[in-house]
Amino acid sequence: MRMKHALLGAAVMVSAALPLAPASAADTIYVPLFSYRTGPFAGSGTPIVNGMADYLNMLNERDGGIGGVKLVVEECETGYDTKKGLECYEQVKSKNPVVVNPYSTGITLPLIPKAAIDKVPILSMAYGLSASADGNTFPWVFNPPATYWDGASMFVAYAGQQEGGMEKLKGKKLGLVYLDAPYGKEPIPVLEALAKDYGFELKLYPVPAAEMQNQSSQWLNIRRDRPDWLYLQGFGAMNPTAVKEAAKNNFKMDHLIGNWWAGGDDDARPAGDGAKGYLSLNFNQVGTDIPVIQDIIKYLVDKGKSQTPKDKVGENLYNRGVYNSMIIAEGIRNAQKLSGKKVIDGADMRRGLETLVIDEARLKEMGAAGFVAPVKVTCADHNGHNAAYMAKWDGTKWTKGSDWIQPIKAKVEPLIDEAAKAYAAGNAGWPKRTEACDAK
Amino acid sequence: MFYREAGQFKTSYTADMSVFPILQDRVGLAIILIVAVAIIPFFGSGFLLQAVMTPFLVFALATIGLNLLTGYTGLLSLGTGAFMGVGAYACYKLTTYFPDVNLIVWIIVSGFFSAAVGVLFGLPSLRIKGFYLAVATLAAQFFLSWCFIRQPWFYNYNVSGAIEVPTRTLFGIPITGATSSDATRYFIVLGFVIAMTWLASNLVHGRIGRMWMAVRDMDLAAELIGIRLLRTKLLAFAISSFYCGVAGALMVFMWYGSAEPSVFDVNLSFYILFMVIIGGLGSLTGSFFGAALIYILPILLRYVPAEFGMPIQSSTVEHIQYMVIGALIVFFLIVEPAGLARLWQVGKQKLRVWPFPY
Amino acid sequence: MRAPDSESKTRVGDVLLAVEDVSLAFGGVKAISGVSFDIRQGEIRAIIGPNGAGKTSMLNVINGFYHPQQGRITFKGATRAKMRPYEAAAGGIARTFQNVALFRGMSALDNIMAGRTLKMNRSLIWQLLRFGPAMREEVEHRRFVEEIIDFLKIQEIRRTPVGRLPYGLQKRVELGRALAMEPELLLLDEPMAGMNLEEKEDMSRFILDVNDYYGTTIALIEHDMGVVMDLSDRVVVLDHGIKIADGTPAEVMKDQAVIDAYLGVSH
Amino acid sequence: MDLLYKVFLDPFVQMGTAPDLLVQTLWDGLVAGVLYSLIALGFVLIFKASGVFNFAQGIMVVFAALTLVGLHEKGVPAYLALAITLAVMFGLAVGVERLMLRPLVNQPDIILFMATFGLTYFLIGFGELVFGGNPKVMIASELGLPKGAVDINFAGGFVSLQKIDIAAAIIASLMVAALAVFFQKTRIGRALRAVADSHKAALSVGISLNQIWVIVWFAAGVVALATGIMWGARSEVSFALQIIALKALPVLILGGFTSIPGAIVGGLIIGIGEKVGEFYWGPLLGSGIETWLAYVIALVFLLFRPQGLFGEKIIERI
Repeated sequence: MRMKHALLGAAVMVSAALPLAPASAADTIYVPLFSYRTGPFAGSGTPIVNGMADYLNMLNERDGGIGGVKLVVEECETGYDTKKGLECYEQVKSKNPVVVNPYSTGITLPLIPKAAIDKVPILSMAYGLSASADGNTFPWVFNPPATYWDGASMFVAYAGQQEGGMEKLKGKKLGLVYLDAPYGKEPIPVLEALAKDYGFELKLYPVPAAEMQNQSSQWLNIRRDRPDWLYLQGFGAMNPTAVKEAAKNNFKMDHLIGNWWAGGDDDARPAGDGAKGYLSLNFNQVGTDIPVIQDIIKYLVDKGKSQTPKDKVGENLYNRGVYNSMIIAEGIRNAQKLSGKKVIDGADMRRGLETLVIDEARLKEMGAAGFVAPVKVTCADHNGHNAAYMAKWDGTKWTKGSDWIQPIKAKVEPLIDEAAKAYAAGNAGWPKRTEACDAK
Repeated sequence: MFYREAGQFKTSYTADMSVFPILQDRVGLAIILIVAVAIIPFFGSGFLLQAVMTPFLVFALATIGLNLLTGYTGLLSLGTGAFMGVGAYACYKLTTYFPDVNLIVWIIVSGFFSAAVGVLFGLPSLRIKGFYLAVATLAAQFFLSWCFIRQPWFYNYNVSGAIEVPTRTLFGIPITGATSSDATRYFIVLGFVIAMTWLASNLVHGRIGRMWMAVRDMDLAAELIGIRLLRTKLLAFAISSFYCGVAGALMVFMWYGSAEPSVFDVNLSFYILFMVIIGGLGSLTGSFFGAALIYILPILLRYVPAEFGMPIQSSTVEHIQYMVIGALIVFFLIVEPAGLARLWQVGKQKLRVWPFPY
Repeated sequence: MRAPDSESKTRVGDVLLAVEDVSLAFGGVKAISGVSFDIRQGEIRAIIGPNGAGKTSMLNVINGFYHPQQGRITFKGATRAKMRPYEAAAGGIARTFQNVALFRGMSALDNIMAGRTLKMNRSLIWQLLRFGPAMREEVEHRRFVEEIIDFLKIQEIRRTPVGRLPYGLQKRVELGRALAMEPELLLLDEPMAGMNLEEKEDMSRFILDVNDYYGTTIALIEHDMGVVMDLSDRVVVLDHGIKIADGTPAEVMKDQAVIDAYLGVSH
Repeated sequence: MDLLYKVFLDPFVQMGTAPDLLVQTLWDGLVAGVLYSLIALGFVLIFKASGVFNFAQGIMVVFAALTLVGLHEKGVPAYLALAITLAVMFGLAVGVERLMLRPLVNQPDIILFMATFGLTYFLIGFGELVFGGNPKVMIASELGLPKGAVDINFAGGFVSLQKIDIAAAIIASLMVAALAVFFQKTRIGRALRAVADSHKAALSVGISLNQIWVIVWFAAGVVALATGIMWGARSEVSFALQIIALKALPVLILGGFTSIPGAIVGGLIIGIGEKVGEFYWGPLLGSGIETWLAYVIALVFLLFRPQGLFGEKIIERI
């Protein structure tokens, strides 16, 4: 009997003491990174988190942190599993994080309502809930530089441009190949609205998650329908399979356009030469020929302080991670300026992100001129609806395949407003924005 | 030495038939309940409540549900995840259609929806047995998952394709959504788990429990003592699915706060089945052990390297954790194939005669 | 439980169960062909025959586990082409099996309690609460079962899972489970198979007592001719699925066909 | 009326008007079916000889392919990597027998089933730890597998046959033939069949069960490697591949857990059935039905034949 009590007592004590590492010391800024280096999507997760960690650690090495405050960078492994993501959130929450990067739409959704209560901003960079771009409804959620809806509209804009004018889209068939999950279904409303406006026919090809690597049915349908353009909203193992199937079915590769999560090196590489010409939306440059990436190599990789193998530095998703961390870092910098504090908290970070402006000049200072398009976030617009370009697979690596393409903002923004309203209505009792806006 | 039953005599059949006939067990149970009700919610951290205890209780409830079907009635099911999903989606639909009715009512009602679906997919169990039945229940799993993904009616045509939990209150206190406190949600889950465990324990100790076990142990003989197989099996499916449905609703409303359909995929079914087998087939106590081992142990394992200051990457910890859990599963099965519940009983038996084993 | 009959051996009464012209085949193999016999109220009726004679199949037909292709079964005045297991059980036919068919994961007590299933009728709601009427019902039946446990002298193994019991005791528990059903007709399939002399004597005693004390009609399959001679009132002999003799033990023993069958004379 | 037309006529009209697509669908179904069969074959081998429902077959596919590719990445020549992978799979079989099966002998089926879950977890962790979790490109051409496609002009369209798929079909047939010969002609094969029929009988004629378990698990490992190579070449080698292994379950239902021909025929029925169903009838229901179609086919089938296509009929005795 005693044993039972002892066991129970021990269990209670151990679990109560669980969030073990004490809240970070008062003179550092704690930045947790949710990672997924394991599980079926590790192929995308590993380079992203490598890039994120490397940039922040490089700031520590090169500049001694931000504004003289060291960053404490800590990974929490989610394996892209919502369950573990929530556990990670509870774990980091007590350590006063300035921002959370869930890196999974499934983890982002449950965190959105918590953000305002816990005063922890969520940065879901170009993923998560498209509607959360509406800063009036979601003051604590940020998803720059573009939403999935922007991405889909860029696809349509690009197709129109290639066809020789948006009016030429009339009567054309545009297809969407997507992972049959909330993430994959995101672009549908925008594409439907655009189809109505421009008179093209929208064809949908859902790929069930269990059939990610077994897509012959979908591609048979594509062969039957003969769409003129295809947009690929896939993830993980689904992407290389889709690219291979496209090549196999003699689909014109330069008419297949992946969204920005379908543009990993591992997505195109397995199809080899067959994937030549495959396009993918992108908002960051690829390669190491960028001063900031060179700094990472100099301060971290060459000194053996990074987990990233040198040949993986500069890959698309790695640079995406770097870009993600640049937004975090600039948000912190801005927050320090606004609050006048060195060590900021989540509430300050929200203010910092809300008035974030990274213009050409600042990019140049950061050693990232031309690396990404300028970013501007406002209180009302937490996204910016920024431009992206087409990256083109040349058989071995990604190259620049187009100029910057602007999203069709006029169509996307009303939809965002509508969706944000619907979200607030569907979640009865959704709080009205009370947070003040720092913008003049 | 302290775990002795000497001197405790039963003077009535009622006393002899109680679920915990031994005094020390009753005291132990009382202490556990006091800790769960009066200590954990007031002294536990948010992490303990929200990331450890609430999920543990939700899983324990689902494990009890599956144990009623698989452990007590001997029907192997791999559709648990989908039945939990039915509960969650039913509760979501009901509370969005009729927001004025209290959520607690809808959580219970959603159990009935799940039970109905369970009965429907339990129908083949009359003809199909063993692993064949397990695979047949996979049909339910995949079909229902498909419904949650492809039929927008289930998620109210939400653009996000997921279900989001609206804020609901009980006596003016928010019990769901971000404004509710961790402790409130924990209390609600705890209340459900205590009540439903008590009911399940009553059931398995009475006529219906004996009918289920009779069907499990030898269905032909059960038939010949007048047990109607189909009815009994369907009852097991219904009650099991009811438990799973309630667990699913609690999972989304009290824990996740929002759920994509993939939450209820086949992995969840396997996950719950692990808990049942490791805990012990046909044991309610075992269901709690199983849920604790499979859910809480990995969390503890995560912190072991950090505690000892080992600079290991989070991903490496994850990999090693997988290996350790895999090895532990095999180890426990070798040590005691009847599950942790049996291990616990054997331990108690030893304690009973300690320190004089002869 | 019915009041025990006061006098014995004058109790053989009307026909309780009759099978007429029953035939049963599996695929092409005939197990029983055109067998007819009856069982009278209160008697002990033995079914004997060499291995493969169709004895167990006959019991399976009577309690509805096998459905014959041909023939009629009359039980308590109602005639039908086949029994269903539930009807048989509800009508008061209980059964033990050649290879003990106990619920191995349950205790002896629970096994016998399971035999009371049909007599218990508190609804699911009460069962869930296990309180008030449900508890009273449970106690009432427990009392009945304890009587059976006393009768069979298995008090000390009440709580043991039956899978761990020795064979002889398992047979006794199985008999207990059948008795718990308060059967009008008790079918015993080789109740003494594999027992030593002492156990056989005990079991014979129980069978006679059941018949005597509760007035239960018994049909039993047995190989030990001594036992059959001692216990049964009438004997039916099957061979290769055909009835070759029917009568009192003494008559049957003298029957040439029976002797041939047992000595293996080819027909 | 419209619905009736869409369900009963339209698909056939489509088949008639675009025969090239029909042939392509059938071919794709056939190829998927062959691969399902291979996975199912791994299950059957183990179930037949040891009564273990090996849930780990899916992860064995991934693990084998990952080992092969991972070794190659580390600079081992392709064929040597293949040989080492085979050795690793043999080591795995020995390990499983020693550490898992032997201590668990005579336990109920469900316990052994659970133990293979443990094995699954272990292999996931071990595979990721050693080779990393990122997806890898299958070294198909290094192994001498063909690439490219044969396009056949047909009925106004074309049918595209991937050479790798043709190779998969040939290799699968060869493996089945080899297994058949192994079971029928060799001493060990006959022993295996004896074990499948009765463990006691096998023991009484002096066959070592332990030895046989090692052999079947190794055979299943080889089958897993072949599956992994083929499927990896179709997409990539990643842990997502193990999900596909679940597709083998309806195949097993259809074919019976103990029948090798059943696994083959069942795989082909499921493969072709789901592709044709998805392609012609899927759009009616909102697509994606192939996730459950296979199970429903199997379930309906089971209601009429509870022991599967080739399983032995169970006569219940008491």
